[in-house]
Amino acid sequence: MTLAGYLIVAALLFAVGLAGALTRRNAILVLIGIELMLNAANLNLIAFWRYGRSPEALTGVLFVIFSIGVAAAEAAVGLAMIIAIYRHYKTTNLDYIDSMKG
Amino acid sequence: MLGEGIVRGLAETARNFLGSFVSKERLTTVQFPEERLPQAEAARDFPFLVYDGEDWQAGMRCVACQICEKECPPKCIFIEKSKDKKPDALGRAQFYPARFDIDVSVCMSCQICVEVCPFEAIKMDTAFELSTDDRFGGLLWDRQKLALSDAHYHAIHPTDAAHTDELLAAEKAKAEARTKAAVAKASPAPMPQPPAPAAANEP
Amino acid sequence: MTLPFTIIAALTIAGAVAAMSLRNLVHCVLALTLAFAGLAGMYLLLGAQFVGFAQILVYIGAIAILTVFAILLTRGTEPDAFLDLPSAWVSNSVIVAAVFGVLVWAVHSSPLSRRTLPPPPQITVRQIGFALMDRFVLPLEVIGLLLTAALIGAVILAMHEKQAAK
Amino acid sequence: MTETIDQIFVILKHWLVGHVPTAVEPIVSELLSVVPIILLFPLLFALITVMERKGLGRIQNRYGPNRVGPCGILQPIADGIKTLTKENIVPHSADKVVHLLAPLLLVMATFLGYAVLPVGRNMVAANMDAGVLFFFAVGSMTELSVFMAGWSSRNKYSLLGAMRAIAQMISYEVPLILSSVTVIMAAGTLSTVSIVEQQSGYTGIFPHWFVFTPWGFAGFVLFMIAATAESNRSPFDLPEGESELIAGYYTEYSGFKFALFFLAEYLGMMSISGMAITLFLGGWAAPLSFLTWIPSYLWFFGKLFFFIAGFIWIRGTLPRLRMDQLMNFAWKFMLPMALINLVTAGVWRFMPTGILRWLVCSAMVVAPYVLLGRGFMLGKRLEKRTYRFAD
Repeated sequence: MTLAGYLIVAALLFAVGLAGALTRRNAILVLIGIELMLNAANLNLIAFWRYGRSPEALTGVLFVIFSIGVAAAEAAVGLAMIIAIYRHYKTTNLDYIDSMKG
Repeated sequence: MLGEGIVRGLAETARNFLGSFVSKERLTTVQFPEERLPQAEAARDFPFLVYDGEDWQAGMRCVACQICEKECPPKCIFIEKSKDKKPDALGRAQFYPARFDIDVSVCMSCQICVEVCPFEAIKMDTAFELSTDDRFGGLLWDRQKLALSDAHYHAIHPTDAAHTDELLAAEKAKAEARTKAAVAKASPAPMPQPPAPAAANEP
Repeated sequence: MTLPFTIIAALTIAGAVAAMSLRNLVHCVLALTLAFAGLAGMYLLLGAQFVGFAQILVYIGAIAILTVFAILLTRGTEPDAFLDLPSAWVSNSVIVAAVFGVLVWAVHSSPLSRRTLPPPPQITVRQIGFALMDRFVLPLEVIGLLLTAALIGAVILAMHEKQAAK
Repeated sequence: MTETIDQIFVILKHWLVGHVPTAVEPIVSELLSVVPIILLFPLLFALITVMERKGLGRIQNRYGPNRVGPCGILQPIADGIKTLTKENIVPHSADKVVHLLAPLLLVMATFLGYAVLPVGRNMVAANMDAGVLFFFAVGSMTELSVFMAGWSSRNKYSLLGAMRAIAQMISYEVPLILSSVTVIMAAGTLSTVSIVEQQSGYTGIFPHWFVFTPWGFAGFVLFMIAATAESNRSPFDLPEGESELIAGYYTEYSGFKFALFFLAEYLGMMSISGMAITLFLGGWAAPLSFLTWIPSYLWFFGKLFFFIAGFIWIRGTLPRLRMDQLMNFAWKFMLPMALINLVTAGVWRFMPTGILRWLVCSAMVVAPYVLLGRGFMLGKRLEKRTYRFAD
């Protein structure tokens, strides 16, 4: 089992997340796409940590732990924002939320 | 103090739990099919037809006057009057029901048939375990199934039955007095029809 | 390719694709939890037990549930959640294909990626705890601060309208 | 001799594993750990149902089930046959796949929790380094299956019940984990086996259980309250309140799937009780030093029985809470208490052993309890309730 396998899975995950975030118009699904991309990055970090020269340093693992913490904060704030926007515009479709277009 | 009430409640339930093992009077449950609570005297379920004496056909009090059939709110009584007559308890010739059916699946136990019956012929039974696997015929009771003896009536509703007996005895006495008076007068002509039906037809 | 890795990778990718392509939003989130669970499985395969369990606890236990709540609180207005501009579809596909191509090219051209699995390191939770309290204490404090700020911020954002209505 | 009886299942397992070819040895070894769990705990579930029904009956001055078998002991078999032969009804508009998956996922998640519970000396299915974290991680998966059940039924009662259940579980997960963090801090490990080993010593005849410290006792009480809420037991059973939500998220389930929900509820109750035993009550350790000759697994199951009886007793006593009371209790009482308890555990760790440590830490737990309790009861009129029309 080589490192490439994990990296390809992570790349696929990232591409799927990116495609979703670009294509879907529902704000919640865009957020889900971003979550997926973040997870792909986490997978990369863990894979590099495991295949790296000094796994005892634990840098990869701790980076992922912090990243999960950040993702939790991001999801909480992001979803709160979506709910606040929904209250205002009565939609979560990003195409209709365009009052700051200028 | 928070939690005080919880502790008190727990103590109460613990007392119940342990008490139910030591004192039998705490447990109010009656183990039904084996043990039974005595029925209240005023209990009522579905109507039955009272007969006097031993033979249910001879002693049937019902004269097929069809008042109950007309009064029954859910219309669950079906009566067919007989063509001939038979003597009743007082010895007078009366019609009798050739057919008397009660659909107990329709009956609502309102007791109106009992209230209106002028002959004290229909009363409320107390039997309640009546389930049957025959959905259509099993709950349509014919006159044979409905006929129950006066003794049974006395057994289930003693007070009520005593009162009924008094009424019937008074009736009988009245009828006898009238017969005696008729004999004493010795008038050959038949009596005019009295207004009250219970006051008896001329024998 | 070992069998557990293949199964878990297939489940993860399938979950992610389903999450991004299904019509029903709740189905999307349920598929997403499958992808998250698959990722947790991958972390376990890679010997990162603590991270794997943290992934389940945070992503499945909290983020998926939070997303579901958000969907139930906001749904019912949009008939079709997909982009309806053909030109945007084309440009999006190009972007995604380009990103994926670059990533795969980078993976394949790197000599690092052909490295085989080294013997598993002896990592205990104790070591992670010591590292968190020792070398990484500043990031830990910052994360704590960030989470507190996010908590307060989320509450204020979600409560704002209600307060104004009163 | 006592050693042999104590380890009999471990020896048996080793003996059995020694007789299979080496290729399948790990699989057989795992199977021999998993199959007893999957067999034993559902059996316990069956016993608990009849125990609960009889116990509740006695609390309410009734007999409880006493028809099937001697004293009604075979009642669970009758119940099982009844549920298995019932028709499996799926609502017409339900999401069929999710509707099917929800109970399966729920039972799977609750069973997974047993993997890290040490039910006896050397008797644990998986001695994981992050065992406690694993337990709470799979515990949090139940929320998702509850949501799946409620949402896929397409029934507003189910959805409301599921939403209530999730809100309740998330709220009470915080004090649950925080109160167990005290033990993790004191033991310095996340492995359940090591936590039990740390509590297995004795001072005189008394054991070193964490419950016999001020923070341990407070943590234990908080943990049990949160565990009651987490397993949706009365008085926190409002997600499935029969009188308000007609059984909540499993309204639309029947037959075997309903039985699975029922099973999962009791399995969850048992597993979280097992976790409380592991964290606070010394796991399989004997409560007094001269009782160590009794096999360790008997001690574990004895303590489990004690906990289940407690759950039944609580259920027979307390009325159901209201939603706002539930949330207030979680966030305004449980959470501050758990946080203060965390600090207390730290103080206990760093103070020298002695009477002073006991005094300080007890004060640190009792004072907030009294104050928070006062604050919690403030503004509540608790006089005898009067009814306008009934009297």
